[in-house]
Amino acid sequence: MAAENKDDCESYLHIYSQMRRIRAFEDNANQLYLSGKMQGLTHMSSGQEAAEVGICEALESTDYITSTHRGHGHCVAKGAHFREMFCELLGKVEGYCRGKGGSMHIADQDNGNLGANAIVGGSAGIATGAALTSKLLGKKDVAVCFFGDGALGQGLLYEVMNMASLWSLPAIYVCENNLYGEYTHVSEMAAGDLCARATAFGIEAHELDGQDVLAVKSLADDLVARARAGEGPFFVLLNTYRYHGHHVGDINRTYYRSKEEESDWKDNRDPIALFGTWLRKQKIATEKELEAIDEQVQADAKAAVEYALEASYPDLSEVDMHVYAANA
Amino acid sequence: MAAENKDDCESYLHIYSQMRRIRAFEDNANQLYLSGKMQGLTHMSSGQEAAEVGICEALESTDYITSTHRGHGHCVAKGAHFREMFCELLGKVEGYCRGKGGSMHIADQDNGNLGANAIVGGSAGIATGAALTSKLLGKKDVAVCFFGDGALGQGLLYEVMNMASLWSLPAIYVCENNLYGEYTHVSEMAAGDLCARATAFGIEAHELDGQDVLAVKSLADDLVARARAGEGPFFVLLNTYRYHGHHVGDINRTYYRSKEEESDWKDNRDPIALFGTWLRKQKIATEKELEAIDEQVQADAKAAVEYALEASYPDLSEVDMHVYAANA
Amino acid sequence: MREITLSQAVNEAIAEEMRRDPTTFVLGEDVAEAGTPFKVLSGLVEEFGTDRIIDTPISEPGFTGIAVGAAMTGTRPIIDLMFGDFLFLVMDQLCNQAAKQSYMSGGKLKVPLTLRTNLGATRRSAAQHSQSLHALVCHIPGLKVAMPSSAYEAKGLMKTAIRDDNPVVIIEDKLMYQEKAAVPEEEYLIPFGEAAVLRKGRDITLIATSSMVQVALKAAETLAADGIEAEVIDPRTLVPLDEDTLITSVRKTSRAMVIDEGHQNYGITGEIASRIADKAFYYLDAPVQRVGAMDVPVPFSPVLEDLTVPTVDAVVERVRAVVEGRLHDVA
Amino acid sequence: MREITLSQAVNEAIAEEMRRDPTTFVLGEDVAEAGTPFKVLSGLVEEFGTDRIIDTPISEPGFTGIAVGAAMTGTRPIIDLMFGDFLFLVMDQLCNQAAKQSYMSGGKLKVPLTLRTNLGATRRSAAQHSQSLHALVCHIPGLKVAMPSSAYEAKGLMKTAIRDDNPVVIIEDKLMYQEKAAVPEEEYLIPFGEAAVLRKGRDITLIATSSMVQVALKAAETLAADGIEAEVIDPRTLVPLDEDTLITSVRKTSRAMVIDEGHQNYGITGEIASRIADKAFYYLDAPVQRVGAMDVPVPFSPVLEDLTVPTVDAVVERVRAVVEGRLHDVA
Ligand SMILES: Cc1ncc(C[n+]2csc(CCOP(=O)(O)OP(=O)(O)O)c2C)c(N)n1
Ligand SMILES: Cc1ncc(C[n+]2csc(CCOP(=O)(O)OP(=O)(O)O)c2C)c(N)n1
Ligand SMILES: [Mg+2]
Ligand SMILES: [Mg+2]
Repeated sequence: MAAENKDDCESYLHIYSQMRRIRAFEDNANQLYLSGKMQGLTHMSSGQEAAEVGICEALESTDYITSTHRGHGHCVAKGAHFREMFCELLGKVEGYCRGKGGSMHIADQDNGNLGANAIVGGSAGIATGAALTSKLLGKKDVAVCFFGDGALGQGLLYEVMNMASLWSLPAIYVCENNLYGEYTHVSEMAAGDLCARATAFGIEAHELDGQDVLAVKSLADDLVARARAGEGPFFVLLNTYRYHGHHVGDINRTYYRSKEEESDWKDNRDPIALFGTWLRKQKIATEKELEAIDEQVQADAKAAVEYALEASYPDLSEVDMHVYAANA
Repeated sequence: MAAENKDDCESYLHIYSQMRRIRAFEDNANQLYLSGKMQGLTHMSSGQEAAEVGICEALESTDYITSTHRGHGHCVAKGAHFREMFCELLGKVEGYCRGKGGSMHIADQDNGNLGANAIVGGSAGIATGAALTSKLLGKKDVAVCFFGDGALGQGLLYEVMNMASLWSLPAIYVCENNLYGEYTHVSEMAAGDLCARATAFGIEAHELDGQDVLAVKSLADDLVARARAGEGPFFVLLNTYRYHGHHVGDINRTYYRSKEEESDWKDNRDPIALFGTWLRKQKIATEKELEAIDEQVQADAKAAVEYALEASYPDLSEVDMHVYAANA
Repeated sequence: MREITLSQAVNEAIAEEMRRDPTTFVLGEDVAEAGTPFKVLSGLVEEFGTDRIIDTPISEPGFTGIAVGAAMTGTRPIIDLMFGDFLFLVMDQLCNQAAKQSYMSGGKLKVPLTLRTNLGATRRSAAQHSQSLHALVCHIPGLKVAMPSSAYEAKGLMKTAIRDDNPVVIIEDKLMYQEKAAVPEEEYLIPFGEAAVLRKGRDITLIATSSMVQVALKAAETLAADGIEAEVIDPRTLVPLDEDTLITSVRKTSRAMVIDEGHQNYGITGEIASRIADKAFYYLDAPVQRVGAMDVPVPFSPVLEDLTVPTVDAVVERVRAVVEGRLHDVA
Repeated sequence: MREITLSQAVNEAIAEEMRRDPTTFVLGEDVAEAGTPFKVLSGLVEEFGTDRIIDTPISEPGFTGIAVGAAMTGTRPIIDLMFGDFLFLVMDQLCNQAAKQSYMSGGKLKVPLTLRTNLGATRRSAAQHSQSLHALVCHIPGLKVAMPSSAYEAKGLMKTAIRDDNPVVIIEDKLMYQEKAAVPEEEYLIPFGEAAVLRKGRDITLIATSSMVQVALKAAETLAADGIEAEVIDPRTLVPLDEDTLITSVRKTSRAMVIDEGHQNYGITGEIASRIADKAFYYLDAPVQRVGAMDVPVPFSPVLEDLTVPTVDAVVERVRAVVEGRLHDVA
């Protein structure tokens, strides 16, 4: 793919910057945890940036996504701000969910991110429902359901894909196959062909290198347009890898995956490095320009972390607020 | 297929008689309901005899089946007696479940029938578990899971088929596609290709005319043998039809299926009539011999009904018995 | 005033709300042409079409999840769950997803969905089609739970449920679908959290839910002939619960009995009885009585099934024992 | 006596029972090489192999259903449900299928399965990984429910659960996995339905479950310094419930408080409190106190989460109020 015009260039740099932002966010989240400043567990998506950004760059802010326990990347990719995100991770009132959701329930309601979900596969219904709303109300919004290879074990997914197919809903099911669900390899969790699990329901399925952000973006552009035109649903299988452990505490992991496998992905298939190289080769950006982006992103992240660390916790009276929505 | 020897002939006549027994059982159940002698609702499987008998004739009494809300046919086919069955339908203590289960939970524990089930798809796990027992304990038992086209909507089925496939369990998933789930056509309930829903999980699938008892039996013989040899699981889609309404009370049904469709199946694709014709053509039985079987079956059914009508209800003290199994 | 059946009342409520708000729709099995097996929704598809009265596959977890997502994005789904026993299938979507969205998002997301289903034994439908499982949903913060006891309540509560911005579980008594009651032609809503005092009395307060309200009222009639005046209260919504009305009554009558068709153990009767025993402690002349369904799966056999559900006779006998002070040996 | 952690106690119990009965096996996510995320099952796969310590896909409804069928046909499955919050996912298989088989079959089928899972907030795991949902399963006839409060109880109850011919839900406190207690080397079982009186006292009976037993014991210590002697009882199994021991104690102390980490509304505390208010009616000097978790989804924010669970201080303060008679204004 060649960089044709200025708009394209800007878009490429935005993609790069978004991937960088995810990586920076996760690095900081990891540090916050390791330094004891963040409580609870959190799941980092470093390594999966191309999947997340490639898909979300094809979406409008009015389009919907649902996310997973590994949800920071989706959140950044859909347009969220660092500050509200770190506040949420630290349980501060300025977080996207006033600190009540935390890492596993982070959402960005204004940008169509309906939230991370701590139930594997648990948001498949929600995304499909958002697609139903779009159809019922005659809107053009598309709903993307992100989930991992592990979620292929949940029957709910097949129930809702069936309905999405029967009703031609503008839903796109995006499976980020990072090869593991916790400490178990996908081959021990999923029999048969993964794409066939969607085609069985009459859903068009695509398998792709999830480390190639432009390939993902280009497929997503196409499918999103077709979904808007009523040709959905679709299924996309993106082959990718998570660099960190299952969660921040998963340090010793050689019993389920080898160090060689990890380095191979990091050294040879890193989505950011690959795309950076491409940008330089295409003369869209120099190494220096990319470094400038990196530095800006790091600085943004650092500032947001500092802000979040100083920010206030919710008032204790909030503990029993929001259990019920106040009726209009 | 030609009748080769005496054993074969006996086996054919047994098949015929078993199909007749199901038809007679259902006719009597229907009458019991219409005459107000039976309470509750019941679901008749008339029209689906070839599927039920064709599969169960391939099984030993130590093999397992699980059944559905439309479970009388499976029960008869697996070797149950009329008397205990009618007693169960009437809530009498001599019923297979001491009257506590009724039509929707009828079981025949000694013949490996783990029971009908009032949750659509609800027994998919149970059948798969029986197959797991077989594998774990090094037995040769096969477990057959009967379910309807409607049960294809339940995610549980996909979860357990996946595990059966991963673990090579001796399970056979038998979908009796009678075209409707209650009052809705299968095409409105199931997107895509039905067999693909099993092949997607790496399961070998077969689609068959479910009205052709010999075809069903012959496939079942093969698959049961292969499942015993560790080649399972398998999936079988049997195209069939239910003659009655969804349940005994479903009388006016032209809004969801036409009278013409009903007569077409009854007149041209009745599994008993088709098989009777074949038996006569092959000179395995004369019309008269078949009639004699019919009469015997009718008489057996009548006697069982009469017995059951007179039989005792459970003692009222049984109401809180069996909530818990007594520990050995 | 005209009388209509509970089934018609539900139908009317839904039709009115669907006319009022074009984002309201129905999702469930056999809801369209079939109008549900109980025929409660008959005719709606003619008026609203299959776009808004949507037949689903037999996928309770799936369509509940879809309703949650639809509700979060600007519609008001009404889920039709054919039997209350299927609540077990949708618990994750209902309790982990719907119930918690508002809270988990700090009030920024909401899930205005109504899940209607039913309860009730004695239809000879056996253990998986006869359960009264409202206690399960009452335990989960974020859900509201309404239990209509007549056509009048069914209509008013259903309309309130549909307009509520929270997930509401509304549970009808499937044995009452053909029971008639006076229902105004004019629009009315029944607010949540307001119990109805259906009969005034001085000797004991009978708190009854759903199917048990008629049992309590009939028992009260029989007792009146003996000179025992029972006050009968229907909480109408179990979440929120109108504790004040209950407590005020018991402080007056000094005795109370809670009657509910759910299993007695760890169910509704324990919650309400313990609140009364707490807040009316100094007023009680006798222990608060709990009358729930037997703690057994519902048996098919008619002779057994009838034993499992509280009856008018049982209530009458127990009230007499309480009022006459012949309850426990308190050795 | 040697001390081992609750985690080790569970591990030992399972290992011993698996040695004893070759039809016993474990089914769940990441149970084999990973030994579960909490490492409770570490090492079992080395001894028993992957045939008997079976890693499943992330399919809770499915593998629970499989366990039910396996149990019905001659094995004793132990289901490992990673978080108690996932109970919602398995309710149908657990409550419609497992719980009812014995009854629906007139005693001819049985389901000897053990489902082990956990409860407990304050791990900063937010609304879907912190719930204490035991009330739900306690309501369903056919299930037994055990709640160990220490390593000692965990081992003895687990062994009894595995040998039981019925579906048993055993719920561990995930915050206690590393807590040690004295556990005999010799084999022992703890019978179901026998409460443990952990501390004798005369002024009030504290009935506490699972995670709340330590809270109650610590509160009792503090109170003792003030001269208030609390009796502390752990029911150990909620189904069956040892009502006699509870009632006998309350008839002696005249006051009671029930402390449980499940949501208070329509939960455990209501059931136990109402049984006491009934059977000890003539002995009570004050209303039975209920102390459950707040009726809110569990918030992530640490400052909020800590407010939702009963604490030692809260229990101490409430006991003082009861004993000193400064409870309700009873106008
Ligand atoms: C229903 C459910 N079961 C189990 C878990 C525990 N769990 C959290 S993440 C995870 C693995 C998920 O794997 P996958 O879907 O591939 O996502 P990934 O972690 O690889 O991003 C599991 C088993 C859960 N949160 N929800
Ligand atoms: C989980 C569940 N949902 C809905 C029902 C109500 N119901 C009973 S039978 C049935 C249709 C089943 O269709 P199918 O599986 O094709 O079996 P068939 O009746 O055609 O034999 C439905 C929806 C049920 N019993 N269980
Ligand atoms: Mg994964
Ligand atoms: Mg069918």
